[in-house]
Amino acid sequence: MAILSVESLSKSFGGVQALQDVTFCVETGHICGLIGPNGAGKTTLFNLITGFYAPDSGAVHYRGRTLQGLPSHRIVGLGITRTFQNVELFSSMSVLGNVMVGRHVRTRCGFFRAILKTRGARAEEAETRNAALELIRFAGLKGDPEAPAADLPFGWQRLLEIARALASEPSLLLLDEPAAGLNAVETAALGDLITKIRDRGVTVLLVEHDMSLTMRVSDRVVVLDQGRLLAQGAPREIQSDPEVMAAYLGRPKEAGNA
Amino acid sequence: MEFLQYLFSGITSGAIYAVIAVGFSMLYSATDLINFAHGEFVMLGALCLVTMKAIGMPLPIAFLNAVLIVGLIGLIFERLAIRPVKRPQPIVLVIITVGASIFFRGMAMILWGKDTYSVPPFSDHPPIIISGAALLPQSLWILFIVLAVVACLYLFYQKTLTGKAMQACAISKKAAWLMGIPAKWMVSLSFLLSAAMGAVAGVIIAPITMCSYDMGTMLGLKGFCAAMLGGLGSLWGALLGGFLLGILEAMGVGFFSSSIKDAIAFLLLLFILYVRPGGIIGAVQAKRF
Amino acid sequence: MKKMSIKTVLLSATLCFTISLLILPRAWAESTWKIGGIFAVTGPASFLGDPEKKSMEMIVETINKNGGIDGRPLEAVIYDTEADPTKAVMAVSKLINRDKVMAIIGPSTTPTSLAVIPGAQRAGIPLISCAAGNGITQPIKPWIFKTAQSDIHAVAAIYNHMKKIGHTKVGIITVSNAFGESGKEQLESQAPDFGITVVRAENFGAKDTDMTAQLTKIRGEKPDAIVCWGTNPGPAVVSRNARQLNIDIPLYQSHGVASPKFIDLAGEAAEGILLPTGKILVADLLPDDDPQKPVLKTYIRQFQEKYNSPVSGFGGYAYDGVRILADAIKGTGGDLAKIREKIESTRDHVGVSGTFNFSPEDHNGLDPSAFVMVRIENGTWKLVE
Amino acid sequence: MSGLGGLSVRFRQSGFSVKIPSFLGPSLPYLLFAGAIALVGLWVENFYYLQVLTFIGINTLVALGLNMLMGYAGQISLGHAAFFGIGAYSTAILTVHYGFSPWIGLAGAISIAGLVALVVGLPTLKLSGYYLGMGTLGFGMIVHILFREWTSMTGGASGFVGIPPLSVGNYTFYSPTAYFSLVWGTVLIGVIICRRIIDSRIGRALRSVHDSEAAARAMGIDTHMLKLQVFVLSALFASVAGFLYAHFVTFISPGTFDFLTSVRMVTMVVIGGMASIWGALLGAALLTLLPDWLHTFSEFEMVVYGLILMVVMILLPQGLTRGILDLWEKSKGEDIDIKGESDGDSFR
Repeated sequence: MAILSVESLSKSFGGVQALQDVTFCVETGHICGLIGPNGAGKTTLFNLITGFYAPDSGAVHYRGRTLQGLPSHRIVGLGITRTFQNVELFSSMSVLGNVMVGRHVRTRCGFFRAILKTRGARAEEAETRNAALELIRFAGLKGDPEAPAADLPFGWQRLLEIARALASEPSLLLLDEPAAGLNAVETAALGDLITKIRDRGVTVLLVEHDMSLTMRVSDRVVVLDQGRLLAQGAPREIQSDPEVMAAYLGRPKEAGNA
Repeated sequence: MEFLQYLFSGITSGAIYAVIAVGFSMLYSATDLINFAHGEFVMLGALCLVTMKAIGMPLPIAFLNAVLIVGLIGLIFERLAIRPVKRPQPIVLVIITVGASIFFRGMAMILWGKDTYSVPPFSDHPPIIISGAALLPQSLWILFIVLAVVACLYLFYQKTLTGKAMQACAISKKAAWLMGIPAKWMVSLSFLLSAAMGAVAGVIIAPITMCSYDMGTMLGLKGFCAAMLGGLGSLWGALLGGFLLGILEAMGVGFFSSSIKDAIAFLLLLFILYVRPGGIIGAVQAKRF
Repeated sequence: MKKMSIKTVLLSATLCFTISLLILPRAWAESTWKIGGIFAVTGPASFLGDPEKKSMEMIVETINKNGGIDGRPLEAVIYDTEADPTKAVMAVSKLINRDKVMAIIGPSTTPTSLAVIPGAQRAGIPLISCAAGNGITQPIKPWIFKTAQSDIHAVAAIYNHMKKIGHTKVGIITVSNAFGESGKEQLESQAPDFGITVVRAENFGAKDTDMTAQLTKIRGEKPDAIVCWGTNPGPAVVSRNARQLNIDIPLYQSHGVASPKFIDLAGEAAEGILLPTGKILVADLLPDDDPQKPVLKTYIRQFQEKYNSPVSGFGGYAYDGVRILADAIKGTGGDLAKIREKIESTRDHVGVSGTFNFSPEDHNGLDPSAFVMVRIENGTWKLVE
Repeated sequence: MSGLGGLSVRFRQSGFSVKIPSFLGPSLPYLLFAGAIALVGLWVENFYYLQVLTFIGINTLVALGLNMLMGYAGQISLGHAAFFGIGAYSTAILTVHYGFSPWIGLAGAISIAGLVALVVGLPTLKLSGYYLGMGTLGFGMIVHILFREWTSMTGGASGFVGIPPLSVGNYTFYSPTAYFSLVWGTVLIGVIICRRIIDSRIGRALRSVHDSEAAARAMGIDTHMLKLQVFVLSALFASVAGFLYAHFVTFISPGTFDFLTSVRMVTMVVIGGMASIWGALLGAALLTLLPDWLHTFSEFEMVVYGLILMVVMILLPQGLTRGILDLWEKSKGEDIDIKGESDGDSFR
């Protein structure tokens, strides 16, 4: 059953038509790659799903519920979290602190419980701490969790951001170009992590330029070009689809002229 | 007849708010900053005029000197207090400019002492009486001078290269910097101009408001409310906002009670902030987030 | 988040100790009569505090020059309250508990005086305020006195003068601070006693720059006269606005502007303005048999010699306060209760602000005679019969 | 690392750690702080110093609340003297006009201030940067005018006289030592409240909003509601401080709650250090003692005041506490990470 279905979604900023009548759906438990040349509307689609922008027309359904008009913090509550193209960590906090913030939607301790330091609050705090530590190990982050997040090398900061997103126990995780700026070793590790995440039952929507990574991990791939849906299917089909090649590499000149 | 008198008194105080509001909007349109110490530049302009006239300088030279001195002070203030800030978030700049306003007030108290000075009006023919209501000639002086100055600023922004460069800086300093515009100098220049504008305001309102070291605070706040009312960043908006505020206050006193006079300005400010931060003219897309 | 660096622990401990060590008690000498002074030397009421501080220092100097009191010199410890009640309370407590003064002169404004009264009462220290507010000495508080002419007498002087000329309808415009409120209260409560009705009451902000709207409203009620109650620069603006609106009915001002600065600010709009004032402004016009004349002459001469700046009536409040206190200290050896007794029983003390007759029911000791009505004519004050 | 069993305290840089039994661990600073209060309370009998320390305590309370709002949630308020005033006038009106006991006055002060903060906060906290500064300033001005003009209730500009002193049963907090301990006891409770909030889920959410509002929203934090809650919390702190001030001085006037007081409150937080509780204490102490140190040349107080605000904000944006700690670490040869980027890209 499709966990996320996007129906004829359109969005324009002033004169620019960022998305035009895009329809596709993501199966539960799948890794769905979303590719397309720069300016294809991938990040706009991202922001529409997470409620940062409101669409001009069309709708996004998540588990049958429409996400229309929901503030972004309620959408996260429903189980959709995202990471950012350029890493947005909480610089004043430690690695552990960042991941514990991820647990925010899953915990309930408010001002009063915090002030009174009730048994429930203390238990919840300890449980949050342990869950965060477990996620840090799951993401493969070594070293001192108390170290400031800003001191981590860039590759690890990406992993930390994913660990933080996982902390809210999402059922749909949106990754916005997680491999950008990573070297080959880090990209491979990232690929393994993404498959491990899928094996935990989390559906992943992956926006990525690194073709080898996307084709390796994705179950299905959706291609966008100039705001329109170009093609969708299994990685192998997409790789050989002439339309996709044209969108990326441009039409081959008629044979004969050099 | 009373309505006309309220209108005239509204125009008098409106002219004062307008000429201060222009200083706020001018700086905002050129640097995207709001200078909470602008009221003190107005005060410094007025007190410099008092000193100049005490030395016996004729009015025009005194006017020019006051504007130059305060403009210089504005430049030095930007150079020492605004530029060195590493990460200029709004919260940091608000505190710095508020600190500056207290600092300038303290210095003025030491230099000019604590009592009030009066300055003779520019021309001393009697008030103009129109069907029983009296209008001060000085407020007409203010009107003409402020219109002239705004016209010059307008031309400066639209027609001269430096003017355009300054506006480019406000929109995006990085882009301007890439285009070879000395962005840092543009900010200093706009502070100099804004301080000079404040001095002009101080000099022309001094005959009406009389000047003392602590006149700047309330006038500065009212000037800011006027600038917001008209639309922060637009010079014509500042004029409109200033006169509107002055007239509304006078009507408020006239038809309700004089105790709510000050409250009107701030209630309007809150209304504008909540409902329409762009102000009446909405010239500049106000940043709310 | 469990971690807590040892630094914050040490910081918190040292922090509390340094604060308390910072303000260690300083040793103090026993050989002088130590009296305290708190005035609003800076801030919005500096036109009151500044002359008061100067006058106190001057009179203490003169007393010490001719032998001090019972052979011991007088020592004045003066603090600035900036007309801020919190600072005034702290200053009084510093005077009482650290400097161990035996009496206090000041503060200059009504709100600061009301703020410090409980502290002085509890400590049993005589306090002579220089503010005019009626709440200071009404209801009577044993240790609290006042040397400033009360608003009651000033309003009485104005209304007496109006009654003589036959004005019955008056419009009032008062500044929105403590001085203005106390004046408005008196203007409204005393009007019936003189057969006068207040037809319109308006107010203005201390820093306002244009009062034409208020004056127009008052003119609409067609009063016989207008009373403006405030302190500079507001009343000067009101006088100019009245001239601009060519309001020809007489304009009265309060004793709050009884200083040459008002004439300088109002310019030619001051012509013809009437106001009650202490005799200090018209000292040389006084008939020679007026008991206050010699006291005023010496005060004015000494002040101008020492500070070469024009004299203001407000300085007189502190001057009188110190002289009354000095007379009271004589022969009591510093027993505060005796000093309080002697202040309360001071009779016919001729001072700058008037002739003081204290009594257990009157801790201000002045009567309407402390005020004389003057009119401003071509730039100077002229006595009005 | 450090489970609940034992608590190891570790220097951030030099790895030195000492084992402290856990039940004592988290409350060690409080015990030390409470001990310091008790010691100072007993040792200092001179009323003046007790009074100064009491005023420092009252200012610290306000600084603690404002520190949560400005330091942790990154929202500026130039009108907090209004809540300080609301607290003072509510208890004054309730106790004098309606004859309630001061403790009903306290409840009144807290609920009225909380309500006003909620009503004002909802629209204001949607603003940011300059507009938030101006919005709070406008609000503070209006409340100040209300105190001055509503003569029948607030006694107008000449102030409100005769506020009864605080009393529990038949024991009245008359003596300065009693009031000193009452105020500093409240400050201790305030510090514990702040500490607990900061170390809790709410504290993390607050700091995340300060670091990057976009990321915080992506983590499901309702940033607007959170800012509003902290705004109300800081208003409550200020109103309790106003309550204590009113019953200590037994006289209040509008002048004490004007724009300059709001600026002084902001200065306390700024000097102490934007996100540190002990910094708020340091800032409050310095600002309260400043007039005392400067009294000989009181003319210069305003100049020094303005300079402090500017210099601290330019050179030590994180405030004196962090500044001193960094200098202390630098003197020990530690390498501290200087956060400011190079001059080149300091443009917004």
